[in-house]
Amino acid sequence: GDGGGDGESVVVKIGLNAPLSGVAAGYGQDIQAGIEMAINEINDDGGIKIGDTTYTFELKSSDDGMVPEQALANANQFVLEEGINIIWDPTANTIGPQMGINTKAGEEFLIMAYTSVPLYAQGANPLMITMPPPFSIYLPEWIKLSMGSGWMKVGMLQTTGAYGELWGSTFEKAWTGAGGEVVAKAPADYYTTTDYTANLTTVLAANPDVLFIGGPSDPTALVIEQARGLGFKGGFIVIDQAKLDDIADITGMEALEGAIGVLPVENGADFWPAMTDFTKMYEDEYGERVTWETAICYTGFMILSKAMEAAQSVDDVEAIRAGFADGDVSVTSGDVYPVGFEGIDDETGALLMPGTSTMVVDGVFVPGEPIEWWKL
Amino acid sequence: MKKYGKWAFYLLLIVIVALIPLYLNRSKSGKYTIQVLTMAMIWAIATLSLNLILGYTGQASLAHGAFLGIGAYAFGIFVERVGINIWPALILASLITAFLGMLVGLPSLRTKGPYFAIVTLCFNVIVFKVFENWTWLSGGLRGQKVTMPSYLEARWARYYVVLGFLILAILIERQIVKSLLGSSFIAIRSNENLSEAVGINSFRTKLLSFTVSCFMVGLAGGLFAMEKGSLDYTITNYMYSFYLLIYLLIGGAATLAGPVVGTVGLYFLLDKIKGIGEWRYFIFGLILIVVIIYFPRGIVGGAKQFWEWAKKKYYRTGEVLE
Amino acid sequence: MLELNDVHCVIGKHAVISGVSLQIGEGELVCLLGANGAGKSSLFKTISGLITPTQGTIEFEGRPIHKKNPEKIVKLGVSLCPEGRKLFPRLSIRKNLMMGAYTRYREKSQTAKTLREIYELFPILEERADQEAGTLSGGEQQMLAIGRSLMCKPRLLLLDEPSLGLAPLIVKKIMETIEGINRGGVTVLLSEQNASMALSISSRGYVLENGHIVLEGTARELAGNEEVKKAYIGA
Amino acid sequence: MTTLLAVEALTKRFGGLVAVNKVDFEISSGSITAIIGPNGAGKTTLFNLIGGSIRPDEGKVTLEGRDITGWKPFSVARGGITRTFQTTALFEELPVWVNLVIGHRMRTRSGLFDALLYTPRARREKKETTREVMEVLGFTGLAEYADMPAGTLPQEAQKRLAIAVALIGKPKLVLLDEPTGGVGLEETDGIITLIDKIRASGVTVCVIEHKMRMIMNLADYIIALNFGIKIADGDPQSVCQDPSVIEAYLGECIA
Amino acid sequence: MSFFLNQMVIGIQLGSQYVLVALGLTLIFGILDISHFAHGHMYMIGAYLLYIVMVLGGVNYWLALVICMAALSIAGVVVERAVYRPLRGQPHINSFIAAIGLILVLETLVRGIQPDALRVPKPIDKNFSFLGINMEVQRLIVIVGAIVFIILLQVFIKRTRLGTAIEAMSQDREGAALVGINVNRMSALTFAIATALAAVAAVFMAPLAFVSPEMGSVLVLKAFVIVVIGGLGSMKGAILGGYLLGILEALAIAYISSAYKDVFAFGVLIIILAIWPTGIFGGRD
Ligand SMILES: Nc1ncnc2c1ncn2[C@@H]1O[C@H](COP(=O)(O)OP(=O)(O)OP(=O)(O)O)[C@@H](O)[C@H]1O
Ligand SMILES: Nc1ncnc2c1ncn2[C@@H]1O[C@H](COP(=O)(O)OP(=O)(O)OP(=O)(O)O)[C@@H](O)[C@H]1O
Ligand SMILES: [Mg+2]
Ligand SMILES: [Mg+2]
Repeated sequence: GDGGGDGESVVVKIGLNAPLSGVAAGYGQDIQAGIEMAINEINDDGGIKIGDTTYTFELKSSDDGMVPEQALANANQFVLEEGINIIWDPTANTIGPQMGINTKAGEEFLIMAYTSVPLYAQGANPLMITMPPPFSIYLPEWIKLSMGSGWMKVGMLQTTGAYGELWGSTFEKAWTGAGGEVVAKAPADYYTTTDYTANLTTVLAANPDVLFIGGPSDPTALVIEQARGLGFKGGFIVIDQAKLDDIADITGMEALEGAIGVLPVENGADFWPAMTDFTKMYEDEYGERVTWETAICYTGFMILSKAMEAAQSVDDVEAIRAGFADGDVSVTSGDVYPVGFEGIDDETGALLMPGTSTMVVDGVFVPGEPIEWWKL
Repeated sequence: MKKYGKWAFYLLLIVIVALIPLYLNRSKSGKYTIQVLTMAMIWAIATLSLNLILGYTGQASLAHGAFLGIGAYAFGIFVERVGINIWPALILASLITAFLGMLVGLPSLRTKGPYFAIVTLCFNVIVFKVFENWTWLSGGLRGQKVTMPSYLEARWARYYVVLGFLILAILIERQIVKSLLGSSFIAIRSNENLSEAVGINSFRTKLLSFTVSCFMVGLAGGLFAMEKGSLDYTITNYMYSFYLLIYLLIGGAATLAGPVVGTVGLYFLLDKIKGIGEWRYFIFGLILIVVIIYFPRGIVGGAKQFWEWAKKKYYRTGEVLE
Repeated sequence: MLELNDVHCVIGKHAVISGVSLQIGEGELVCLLGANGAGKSSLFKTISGLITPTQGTIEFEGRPIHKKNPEKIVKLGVSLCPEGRKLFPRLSIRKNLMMGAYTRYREKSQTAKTLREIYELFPILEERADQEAGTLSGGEQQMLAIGRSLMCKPRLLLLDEPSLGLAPLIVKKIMETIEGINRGGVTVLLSEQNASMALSISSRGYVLENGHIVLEGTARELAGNEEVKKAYIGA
Repeated sequence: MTTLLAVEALTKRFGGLVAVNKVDFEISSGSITAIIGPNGAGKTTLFNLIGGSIRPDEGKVTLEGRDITGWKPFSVARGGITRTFQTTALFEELPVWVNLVIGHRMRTRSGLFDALLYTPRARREKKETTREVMEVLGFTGLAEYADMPAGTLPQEAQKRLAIAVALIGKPKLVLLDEPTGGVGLEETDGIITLIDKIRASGVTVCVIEHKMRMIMNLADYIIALNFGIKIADGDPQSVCQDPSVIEAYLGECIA
Repeated sequence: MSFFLNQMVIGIQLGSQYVLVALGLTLIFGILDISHFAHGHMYMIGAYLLYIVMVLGGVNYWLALVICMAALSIAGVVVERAVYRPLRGQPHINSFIAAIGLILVLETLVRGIQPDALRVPKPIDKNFSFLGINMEVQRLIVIVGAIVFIILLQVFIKRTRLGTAIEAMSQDREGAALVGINVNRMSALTFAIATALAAVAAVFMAPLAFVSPEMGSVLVLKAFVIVVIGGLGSMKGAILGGYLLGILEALAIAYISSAYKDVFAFGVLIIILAIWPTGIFGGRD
């Protein structure tokens, strides 16, 4: 829309590099939905104003199928053909390679990384913003919840691949550090495995109290179901990629008893009032339940627009990156946007959004307190 | 005279291809096209390598995706972790790939036909799993960065490097298949038992072809790393073996132009129809089916046949006129 | 019984049969002579439906068959023992023979009887009944091919060089067998390199050259013809 | 005359079947030896054993005193024995002259580096190959077909090409398995003449045939097999009159 | 000991699924010589059919099995007719390219229509215990059902006239036509049987997992390996190979490493082929 100002009106293109085909297409679409909702809202309000110029936004999506080689090509195409310099990317394995090319002189772009893998841990990228909290923040609470239930022996059956392995090793260190014992390990490739029984029987043979599992939600649900089918009575520690509410849809709450993981998104309304409206808005528009991906990306985009305003630029990516740290931005909290936000870790580029754990007790998700990990 | 005409044609073609970046480099979107062309040429080198072992020697290797990845990683590791200059690194990477290819060939070339295809496919799956799990080797999620010297920073510079190697690869393949050694390769493709009966050591010949082929695909891998600047384990995926096979057969196996035409054509097509989202695979799939049904020898093979047919027709009318 | 009328065939770009007309009466034993590449095998293939003629008609017992598929023609009672044998190399001898009787699946006991007759004709086939056809020696395969084409109890039997690769004794036996089969009421069309042997058992013959019929006549006429003598009988 | 090839107690079993049973014979250089016998007597198997495509269970094959038992086919070929197959084997989709280039390959040494750098050796050998190909094309009367794919040749030309491919490698001994199978009368004469010429050019010939008239005129020496056992050998006349050969194979003596 | 036994049973159950898919593939790949890489995607279509018939149509599971077999055989015949028959007489590897094309088309189509993974309920949602083994009844159905269909197929191919005709046709088309076999009908029949077997596998396995567009892609890879390891065209080989791979995987997970189970399983298969270059049952070259 034309912002109604006196000056000219310019459309700013934003790139999305996500899996929009193949196994993870649904995931990519959730991300896309969040950005779209934010863009529509901003555009409907007349866009953002910098100086005399009004800026509206347009999303350009490109399917990378989670293939890094493809993601790199897409990023180059965005930058060179579309003149885009802000690229959203929601998968750790495709963000990594892009971190190698986004600072090239004349072709800079800002990566809006939606990943809980602290990729910046091995060297920060000056042009990257990371949205969801790093996964490691949940561990202390999860371990406490688990051991509080008397579960000291864990069997590990999380997804394979670099992401799963990173999760696994981080978890294992924390778990044994807290005095727990890892009795068996049989990770499986959640993207290709359709039957987890052989892995499960192997792990269950060691009599674990709790299983460390997780990958995409659907196969994770299958693991839980098959574990129950094999007579496993204990709990589950579910890594953050899997969404407990989606899993519950498939397995029912009974099978989920004792599951520990990330709080379902709708329960976020307990802490952030704006979530209630947002959830409804999403359901009206898309006809299904909202996900964390959508809520966080929506919030992330809103913050991005504020950062642009603070930087007084839509294309100077260094200034925009700096704009995130600007005082104007960090006032935003769960009152206005569905997810709480308290600024940015200026060194790593991580947005300070809290994460919240939950445990299923007596058939309900019992929420923990939002973890303000940057304060720990 | 006719021969000179042919060479003049090739020379003209090279000149045109060499001039392309001058035009494209003026705009940012042109730069992207340069990049797409460069990638297409890298894949073309890989397809040429498959052409040697499959097209000319008749052994369908489904491990070339793995070898491409091995070449790429070898190059990346030499440059980034060992700190070798890129040119010796490129040669070393190709040599290592060739050596590993030979090791793989030793057991697998004892098998023939579909058995060989499946053994090499199994090998590719194994390599993929190993790279996926050995994060110390593959670099895990962050992958393996590959820093290029500043004179290769510009896309057009890499374009010329790759173009040079592509021409070299075509020349090498041409030299081989037109030589007496090449006649041994072709003999095995045509009739392995008879080749043995006329004194050709088929195992050694196949092994040589496979090793040379792996050298070439290792080179393509090194160039891949050079162009991308960043690697990750998915480059060893067997899907790439399938893609190489597709490029080769759609272009035309056992021809020198086929691999290049097929690769550049299909790679470009896939890039251009990216905008339509997932349905591009639907279109791509249909194209594969239709092309293979109507051009069983690939595009270049089909064109050649048509050309020969047209020529004969011409001569025949010529005869009538006399 | 069989009538070809101005039949033309093209394989690829070559005209292999150009204007062949011939008649074979019920109960006849007719032989087809011709040099290599004259088109004998192509003619057999055309009759049995493996090649569709580009022009002309073929009638079997008054019914046009030139547009029919091979399997339909077999059902009508025309069986070809082809050049190159076309056996099923990884099936046993017995199964090869049983497949020969594919069209006669309703007549179990009859087929069993035919099988016994063929075993009597070629005892080696019974001895090796379970050996895979592909591992048989060249001559053994030829016997099997003839046996298989007999299994469907044809009324018209087409034999394309049945003596190919057979030892002299067996050739003699085969010729006698063919005569016997013919006497039993089966019409036979036979092509042979060994012209004198073929003419000695047949009643009539045709000579094929470059896809044309250049000579026809009774066996005795042909055997006496100077050109035939020179080209196909020798000495 | 000196002995070129000696076969001693050669035996091959397939399951319970003894396809070749303790066969002994010698082939003297410069001769034409014929192997005859009923179908399934083990003739082709014998060739396969000598040529190395199957390994014998027992026995020994020596070429000029050198033990070649169990060698791989390509080694046997390089050692000096080439062959043709009962069902004609050719490089079918390749032109006739390329078939011959391949046949000549074992007489050339140039490898990868010669190919890449086009070394003097590569050049020399290419020339040499071309010369040999032209010569053999002429020798076997195939010049008119030189550019045609081998598979499209007429039957009898294919048979001659198979012989040509075997000859161009300059063997000491060629094994011909039914070189005139399925070939007409006139053409058979052509092939007989060709075999004579081969012998005249100094190459020893061993041939499997069922055409007795041809054998009687051509062969210096005949070996008769039955059920894998050698039942007779000697000059054509004596073998032809041998009662066991007549009973098992000929029915009557043709000569 | 009971753990080992347990793992063996699971291996056999995994293998049952492999065998059913591999047997169909032996017919198409080993016998007809078509690199039908889309066989796994026919399996996927079979699972969707089950969803439609059973979940949407409310039909009884066992009746649904029959319907799915019938419907999928028709689909198989259509694929043969439309894609592979025009390729007859071309180099074998060309069918591989067509198959990849088919895979892309089928997968995109299914995902375009229904992007979400689906569930199918188990016909008998119970567990059973036996000799210290505790598992779902459905797994027993897979194991026993596979055996039944394996026997049926064996009897059909080896004992019936039509079965032998299929084998004959695959070995020499011209020869087959000359004895009166309708070769086109036989190819179609082969595809029908092979895809019906894929439907059986899909119907048995679907209640244990998700129905999703990509469910067949890994399976078909394994099926190809099995067919080749067993020896091309050898049914015995496909059966042995299928169970072998299933058990190898289950044992590799238990005793070696689950992350490397494919490395181990495929490694063993490479060794097998290095020892027997034409498969365990020495199929044809
Ligand atoms: N598939 C084919 N492609 C091209 N030409 C063919 C084909 N089949 C046969 N011909 C040609 O057709 C002509 C007739 O061949 P045909 O096999 O019918 O002859 P024939 O009389 O049976 O010879 P022979 O005695 O060698 O068996 C020959 O010139 C042959 O080259
Ligand atoms: N691979 C094999 N397996 C089993 N039996 C075999 C095999 N190869 C050959 N035989 C048998 O060995 C015997 C000898 O076969 P061979 O081919 O040597 O006969 P031949 O003398 O060449 O006969 P012909 O004149 O008919 O060609 C035959 O009975 C054949 O069936
Ligand atoms: Mg013929
Ligand atoms: Mg023989």
